[in-house]
Amino acid sequence: MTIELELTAKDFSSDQEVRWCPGCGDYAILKAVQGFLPDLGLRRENIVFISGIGCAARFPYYLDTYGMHSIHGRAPAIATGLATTRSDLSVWVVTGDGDALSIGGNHLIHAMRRNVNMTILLFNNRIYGLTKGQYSPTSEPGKVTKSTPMGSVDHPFNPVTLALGAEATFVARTVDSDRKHLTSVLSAAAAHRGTALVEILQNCPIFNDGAFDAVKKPDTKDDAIIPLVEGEPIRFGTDGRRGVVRDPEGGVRVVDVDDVGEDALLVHRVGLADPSTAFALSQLSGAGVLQQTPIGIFRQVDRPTYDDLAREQLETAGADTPDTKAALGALLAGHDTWTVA
Amino acid sequence: MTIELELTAKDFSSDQEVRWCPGCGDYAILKAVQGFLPDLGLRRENIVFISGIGCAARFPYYLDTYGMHSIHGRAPAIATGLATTRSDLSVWVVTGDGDALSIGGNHLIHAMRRNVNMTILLFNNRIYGLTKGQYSPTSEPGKVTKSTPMGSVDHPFNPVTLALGAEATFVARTVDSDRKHLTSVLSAAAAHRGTALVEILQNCPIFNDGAFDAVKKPDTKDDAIIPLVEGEPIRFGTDGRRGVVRDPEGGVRVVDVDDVGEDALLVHRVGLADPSTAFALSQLSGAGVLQQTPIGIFRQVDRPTYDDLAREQLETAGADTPDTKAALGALLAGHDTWTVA
Amino acid sequence: MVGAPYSGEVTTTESSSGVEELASVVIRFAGDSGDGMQLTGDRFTQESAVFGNDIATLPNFPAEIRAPQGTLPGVSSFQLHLADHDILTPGDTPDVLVAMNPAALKVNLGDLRRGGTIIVDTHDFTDRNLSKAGYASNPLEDGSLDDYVVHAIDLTGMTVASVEEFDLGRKDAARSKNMFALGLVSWMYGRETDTTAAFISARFAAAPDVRDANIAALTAGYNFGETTEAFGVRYEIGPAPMRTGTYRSITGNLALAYGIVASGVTSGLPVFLGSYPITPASDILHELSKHKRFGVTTFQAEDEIAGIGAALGASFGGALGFTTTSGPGVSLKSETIGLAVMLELPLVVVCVQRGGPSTGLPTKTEQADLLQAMFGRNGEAPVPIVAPQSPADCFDAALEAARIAVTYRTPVILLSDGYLANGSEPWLVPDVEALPAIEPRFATAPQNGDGPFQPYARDAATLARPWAVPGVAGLEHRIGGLEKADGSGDISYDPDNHDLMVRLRQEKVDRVAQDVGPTFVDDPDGDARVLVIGWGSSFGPIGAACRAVRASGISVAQAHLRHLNPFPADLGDVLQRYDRVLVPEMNLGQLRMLLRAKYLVDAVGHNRMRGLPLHVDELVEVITTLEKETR
Amino acid sequence: MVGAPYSGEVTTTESSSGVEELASVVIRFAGDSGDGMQLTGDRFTQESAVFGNDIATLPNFPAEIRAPQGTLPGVSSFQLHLADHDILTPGDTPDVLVAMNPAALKVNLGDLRRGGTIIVDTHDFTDRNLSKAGYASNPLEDGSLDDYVVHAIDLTGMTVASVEEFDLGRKDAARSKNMFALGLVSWMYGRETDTTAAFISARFAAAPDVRDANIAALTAGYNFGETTEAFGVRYEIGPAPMRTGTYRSITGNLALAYGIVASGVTSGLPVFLGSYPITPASDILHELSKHKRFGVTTFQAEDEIAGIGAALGASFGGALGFTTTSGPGVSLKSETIGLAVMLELPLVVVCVQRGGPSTGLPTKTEQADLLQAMFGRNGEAPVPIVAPQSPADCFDAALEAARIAVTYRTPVILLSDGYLANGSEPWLVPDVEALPAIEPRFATAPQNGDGPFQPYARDAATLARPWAVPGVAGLEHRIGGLEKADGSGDISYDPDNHDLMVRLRQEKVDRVAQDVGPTFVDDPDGDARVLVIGWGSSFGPIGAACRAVRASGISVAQAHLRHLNPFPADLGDVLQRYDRVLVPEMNLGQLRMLLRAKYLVDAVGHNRMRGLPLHVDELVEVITTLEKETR
Ligand SMILES: Cc1ncc(C[n+]2csc(CCOP(=O)(O)OP(=O)(O)O)c2C)c(N)n1
Ligand SMILES: Cc1ncc(C[n+]2csc(CCOP(=O)(O)OP(=O)(O)O)c2C)c(N)n1
Ligand code: SF4
Ligand code: SF4
Ligand SMILES: [Mg+2]
Ligand SMILES: [Mg+2]
Repeated sequence: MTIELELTAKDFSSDQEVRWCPGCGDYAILKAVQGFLPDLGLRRENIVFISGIGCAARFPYYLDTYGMHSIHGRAPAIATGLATTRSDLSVWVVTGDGDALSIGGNHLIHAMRRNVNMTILLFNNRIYGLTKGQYSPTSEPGKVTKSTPMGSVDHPFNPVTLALGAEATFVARTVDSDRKHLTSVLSAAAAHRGTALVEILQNCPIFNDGAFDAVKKPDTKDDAIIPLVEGEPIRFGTDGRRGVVRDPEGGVRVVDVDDVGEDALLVHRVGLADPSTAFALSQLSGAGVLQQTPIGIFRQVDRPTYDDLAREQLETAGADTPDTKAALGALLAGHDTWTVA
Repeated sequence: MTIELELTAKDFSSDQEVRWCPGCGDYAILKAVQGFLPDLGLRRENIVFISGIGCAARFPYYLDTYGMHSIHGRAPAIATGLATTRSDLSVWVVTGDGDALSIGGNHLIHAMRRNVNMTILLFNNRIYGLTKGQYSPTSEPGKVTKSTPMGSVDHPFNPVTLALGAEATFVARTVDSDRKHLTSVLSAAAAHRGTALVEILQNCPIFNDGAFDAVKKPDTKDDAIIPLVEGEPIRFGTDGRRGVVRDPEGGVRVVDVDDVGEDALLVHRVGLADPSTAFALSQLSGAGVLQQTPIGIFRQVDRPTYDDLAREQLETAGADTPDTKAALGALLAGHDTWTVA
Repeated sequence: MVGAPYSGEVTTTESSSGVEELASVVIRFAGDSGDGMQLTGDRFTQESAVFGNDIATLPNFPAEIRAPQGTLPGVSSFQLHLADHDILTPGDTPDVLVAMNPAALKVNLGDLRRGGTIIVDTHDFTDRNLSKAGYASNPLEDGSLDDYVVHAIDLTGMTVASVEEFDLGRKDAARSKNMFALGLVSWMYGRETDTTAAFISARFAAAPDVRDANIAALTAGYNFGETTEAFGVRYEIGPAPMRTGTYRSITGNLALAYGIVASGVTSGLPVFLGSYPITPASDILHELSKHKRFGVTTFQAEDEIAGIGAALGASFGGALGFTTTSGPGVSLKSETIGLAVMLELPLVVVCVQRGGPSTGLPTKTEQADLLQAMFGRNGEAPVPIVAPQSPADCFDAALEAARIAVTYRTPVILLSDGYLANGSEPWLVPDVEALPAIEPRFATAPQNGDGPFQPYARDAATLARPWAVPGVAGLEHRIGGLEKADGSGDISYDPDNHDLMVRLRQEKVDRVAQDVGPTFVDDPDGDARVLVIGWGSSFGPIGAACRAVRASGISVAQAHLRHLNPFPADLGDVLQRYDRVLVPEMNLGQLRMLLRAKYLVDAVGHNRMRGLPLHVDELVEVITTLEKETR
Repeated sequence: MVGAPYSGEVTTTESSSGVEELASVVIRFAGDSGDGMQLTGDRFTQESAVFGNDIATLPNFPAEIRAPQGTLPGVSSFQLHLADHDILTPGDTPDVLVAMNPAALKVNLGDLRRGGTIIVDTHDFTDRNLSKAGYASNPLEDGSLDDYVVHAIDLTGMTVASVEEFDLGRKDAARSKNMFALGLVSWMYGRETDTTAAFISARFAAAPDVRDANIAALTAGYNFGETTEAFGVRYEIGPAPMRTGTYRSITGNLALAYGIVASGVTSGLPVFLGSYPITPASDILHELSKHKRFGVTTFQAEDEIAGIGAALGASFGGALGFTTTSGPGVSLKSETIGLAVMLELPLVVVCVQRGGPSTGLPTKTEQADLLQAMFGRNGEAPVPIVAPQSPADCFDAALEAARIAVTYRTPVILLSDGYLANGSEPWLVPDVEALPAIEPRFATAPQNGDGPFQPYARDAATLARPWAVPGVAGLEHRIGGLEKADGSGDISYDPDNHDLMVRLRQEKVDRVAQDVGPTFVDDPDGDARVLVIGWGSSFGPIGAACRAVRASGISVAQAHLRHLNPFPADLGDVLQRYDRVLVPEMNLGQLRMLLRAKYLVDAVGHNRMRGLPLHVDELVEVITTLEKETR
């Protein structure tokens, strides 16, 4: 699939004016996607973006590919039908934290367990943007919004934790503002066979500004971002002073590298069959205001995909034999006929 | 709450004839529930069972408490409204693997993350019983059913894994045929503040007979059931020859106790704040035909419940002050009035 | 229920040879849900069909999977009408009742014709079972059956005796009693048991003991009829005159599934079914999952919404998307149907109606989802609606729904019901080559050569928009649920554009009527003053009632609608021609309301919500009374 | 829009004192979405209301949160009609347009009355911004505004100058330009700015710089009008005669939220709102979440279905359950509404309608969910439907919906719409003591002393079943979505019971009409031959049109329905009294269809789906033409 099509980011920009608020993190994600789509070696006409409803869900309009801006929460279901019938397409889902985890939660977890070929970009701004600022299932507890003047009382989902609970085969997290990281994670996601879930931390300057400041601001960033790199010990902080080790009590925890020695650090491996370590790593980001979080690929394993298996059954059954009319005649007649002369 | 009400199982039996198939595991669960409800020290009228649709969902009809047989998949949502407005009630949800994990998946995971006070009994027979035998989201891959003549191609959910991904505060598994275990787990669940999810392995002799034979048959049972007991090293098998240890590669694994020594065994602790160990334990049951599985309480931690917090806000706001009419008058008038004389 | 409708008359001839000739008979097999009554009925249907009778059937089973044995709610039954002439219904009142236990007798006796025949298995008439069934005394002994011809036989005992040679426990041995009963009834009506024996051989090939026991029981039952003197007379129901051709017996759900398979073949499109199991629609999913070789993909979705969502996604990709469900499922799918209206993509939503509201009576029939199909979505969201009128007609209705969906790029709702789904009748197997073609006509290039592709430009005749499928270079476009500009399909908030688009979508659906021929009115005498008009499965009872009314010397006209939205263009004129219009429905008057609103005709209703087909006798009375009022 | 409807006449008096007296004026403030036009309009509304004018408003904002600055889709506007007499609509065509940038001028100019006044901020009329707005040349210079009275002023520049003393950057300084504009317009129409100054003080208490700058800009704008000679004349619109009492200005969503709070107080029940945010209904959720002290619990659910599910669960527990949504949400809630019909529990479903189908025009208004409300469920599942006719009327409609729900133990649908939701009018603040009481009348004991409790026994007058709430010993019972036996509520598959229950549920809803008074028909001349009948928010335009028609010497009658299901008992008679019946609706004719079906009256429609209130002028024409046809 490395045909040189000589497409550029411009070829992937539609003629529609982009209409997010000034400063919205969605712009950066759009730019990054337009930037790396040409590198996938796919023809525009073979790419389909399907979205639900929300600010994020406007995404498909801005890409000159095939696209559908569907209804709230249902994009993974729609994408499942498309991916199952069209193995030749690259199917993408764009969704927000409300779209994916509130109304669309069921379709999301089922797509992941089935492992249908699609790449899901979950724009997590921890707020409902389009409906003007209610808290979302990823908002921190106590969040004061229009619908929670005394603070919300819901414990939030951690999208990565939930995805691992649903036994997703590819789970990653990245940040809108880090184009390089975003591009590398999305490229890996696009290359994955099966459902790839990528949580993208996305700033909503209008209704939830600064939700991810800790992981974005130059002065806090290094201590807040825990980069997960395949085959590397998990280290972070200024001068890599901090690291992650397995906790004998279960899970993982953050230590000073000086205290334990570099060799004690957990070496990140995305391909472990058992998702337990990935799960433990996902627990490093607290449910409250985001102070610290791993980014990168948590899990990337092979498992047969739903649509491949479904198509295999069609083939095994002989769907490619051409005598369908004769076969149909035989089917309709069945075994117990009688004839009136 | 230990009032002696002198109720018996009979007091909890309604006048409706029980109508499951002969041999259905649901009978045993009903008996167990009728048997231990009197021990909870609750009045019948303060107990409400809410179910969705399915064979399991007929449960409320057979208990002489308040009950609602609602619609497919929605019981946790309905229970949320009831639990939030009525702190004096003991709210139970009865649901099947299809009801809870297919159509009702979204409500289930949201109830668990919010931690609403309700006890959810998930009767998992790994099949759709009421609609006469289609595979369910917990059926093993390759399952041949009416809707999958060539075998299903879905990877199943592990209900315990999914619940931990949704950050449930109480997660347990038990078996229809083991009345003692069932009773002890359900009693602990009933005592838990917050959402308690109990997966009950339940045999459907008509459409999925023997799905849990490995964990039920005298000759295989000991090697298949891994009992989780608070504070005890996790040991099982004939003469307790096998045990569970942490795997240095992540997760946990089964070993021969002789190989590692008893002290190396993982001591089970339900109250760990980090759910990672519970998650790792849940991964011991494979996605295929059930050969081996932990039963007991995986996780039991305290976290403020949604409904307690919601009621607290009402109180803080002064919902109990009696001058509502005057207050209403002031509210309706607001600040910017003018008077026409 | 085959060939030219509205013919035939009921005749009964007696002969002196111990063989009585009958024009028709209605038999009901009833027993515990575990007794295999559905299979027994099915097989007798098949034997009679092969013999050449016209047939119509009505299965009836409890909502419980297996209600406790011997209880009233556990009773399952299968009613079968066979005749030497064209018939339209499974019959209001059985002539013969086969009752396998006290509960079955209790539940079904009330429906039996006075003077009818009862064949009853005495084996279970113990005190315990009698009281379970709510009998204070044994009806076989207390004289309460004096009005009937009763054959009280220990069917179970004889079955066990007949299979003694096989290596079966007593319980398993007794299981074959339904075959014994079938053998006996087959003898009574001169039916061959060969096809059933062949069927049993195939079905139980893997369990030779069971196979042989069943065949032995079947034969023993037949021979018992032949040998004993208990039955003085056999009956003969001659073959019905039918159009020449090859026939089979078929249920509505099977015919519907075949119609879906056929629509894939005639359109050349892959078929994608996204479905969530629900009674009484699940069998369509089951059947379609067997036909992968025809390029039919079945997706058992996580819920109703995902089922239709996936089907719509498949349609976007150029497949023929279907979803199958019942009323509660349609409720859940409403929002997505609305999206499909906006996207203007082909999609067929099959609703096999059952008793409502809410969970209602899941295993019973009703016609109360017509208005939900018409209006159950936000905004002005019109969709074409078609309905089959008999089990076999489900095949044609499915093809018609698919044709409209593809031709007009629109979701279409097909309204079947529980009676059609499980009922069966003979079906003249169609010639595949003669099936109407469905033309996808995918877009292949922008309309104006190089100009930008206009996904919402419209065909002048149908107002259909192009179906432009991913994979075609140059047609890249984005569609969605927001209002779109006429032509370009871009998002548009322009007030006049919205007004125009709402009207265009309505007009497009209205134009479906241009493919629909004039309303067929059956008015053999040509002078009827009353028109009876219906839709869906009530075709049978209405037709039978009209025949009976005419047989009594009164003229009456009948029309039956395949297309509920839009109505045939001439329907208003048709209605105006009659003094009175009667609309019998298994609901509170849904079609009636639509007719009144559109044509301002003072149509009256005959409405029954009993979970059962309309009663012919009642209808005859209503029609007759109404007709008298016109004089 | 207050007091006795259907009075008043439009008069314009000129005076010679530099102050011109007007009977009414329609002003539209328009600018970029970031320019604060909604706030400006709100404040001017408040000032005028306090002054004593009658008012009606129409906010209009883009679907985007913040469309790019200076673009056409980014324009936000607020229209305000103020008068010295009772008015009914925000006006078809503004007399005055305040345009804060080129895009605002471009988008709104077409609606302005020829000869109208334009106040325009020249600051942004740069080449770049002009081309962004699609202007080839500067309209302030190219003569294209010659038909209007144009005041081209550098509002931004003057604002910046006026707040120089405060410590603000230029960009922040410029933000106050809307207050400058408000000050100027306040001067023009002789409005006091005190309440606005007080409002600003409270709102920006935490940011003294911003507070002071805004007040300074407001004052500067007022003084600019006073000082400059650019404005020759001020206008005076006297107070409107209104019923005595205390008034406030209120939007429909706020009034609806207050009605819900009040229903909790008058019934003595805790209120539970289960809701999922959706435009244009979200503000009801926001407002109710502030009123916990009244025992109002708000639950922001994970989806639409959970929202109504939780509300139903709360109702089962004895709370007053509400859910608020718009059309797409009602689609998703259909199945649960059906369950509520079967459970016969109180529940109010508020649907704030918006443009459809599908996602449609989310921020625009429409009335196209009536038939969904009537029929959008499987089976025969009738629910009462009520609709408010003006923003303030949303309060009464909410109370009426709650009353019906509790009295008849039934889900009720309340149909508001986007125009009512965001529009505002003066509201005579009601006396709380005088609000109608709602009586829960919970069941406290089994009906027959010791006998088993009968959860489906019925009240003789209302056919309501007992509301038996968990916690009461002796009333333990189980309910569900399966058909239930009359009285006992046990599951029942009995055919005749089902028929009965379907009819009982329908009859119960029909009986709601017994509490509804006769239809109020406004036919001041008493000799009208045309009746105009409507529902919901079109009350304003229809009423205004009828007045205008009468002013032209033609009689016309008007009726407006609060109850859409069931209809008032006398409605059929009312309709028969007129030669012609006209049903204007913002849909393709949904009420019209129901009226035609029920009463066989040849009602005609006037139908516009433009996402905007009906135009009065158009209506006047339609009515006049129709009236002429009757002669
Ligand atoms: C059935 C339905 N209910 C509610 C809505 C309203 N709605 C639109 S987007 C949205 C949430 C958006 O939040 P998110 O998915 O986080 O996207 P964001 O706008 O933050 O990118 C809601 C509640 C809808 N479109 N449809
Ligand atoms: C909206 C809707 N769709 C489909 C159904 C049909 N249905 C009833 S129960 C059920 C699944 C039952 O499976 P499970 O929850 O595992 O319960 P079990 O019968 O196995 O106890 C289905 C698909 C329904 N009742 N409602
Ligand atoms: S509201 Fe927030 S998420 Fe939506 S476009 Fe604006 S900044 Fe972006
Ligand atoms: S079908 Fe299975 S789960 Fe349902 S009642 Fe029968 S045995 Fe139990
Ligand atoms: Mg968001
Ligand atoms: Mg199950």
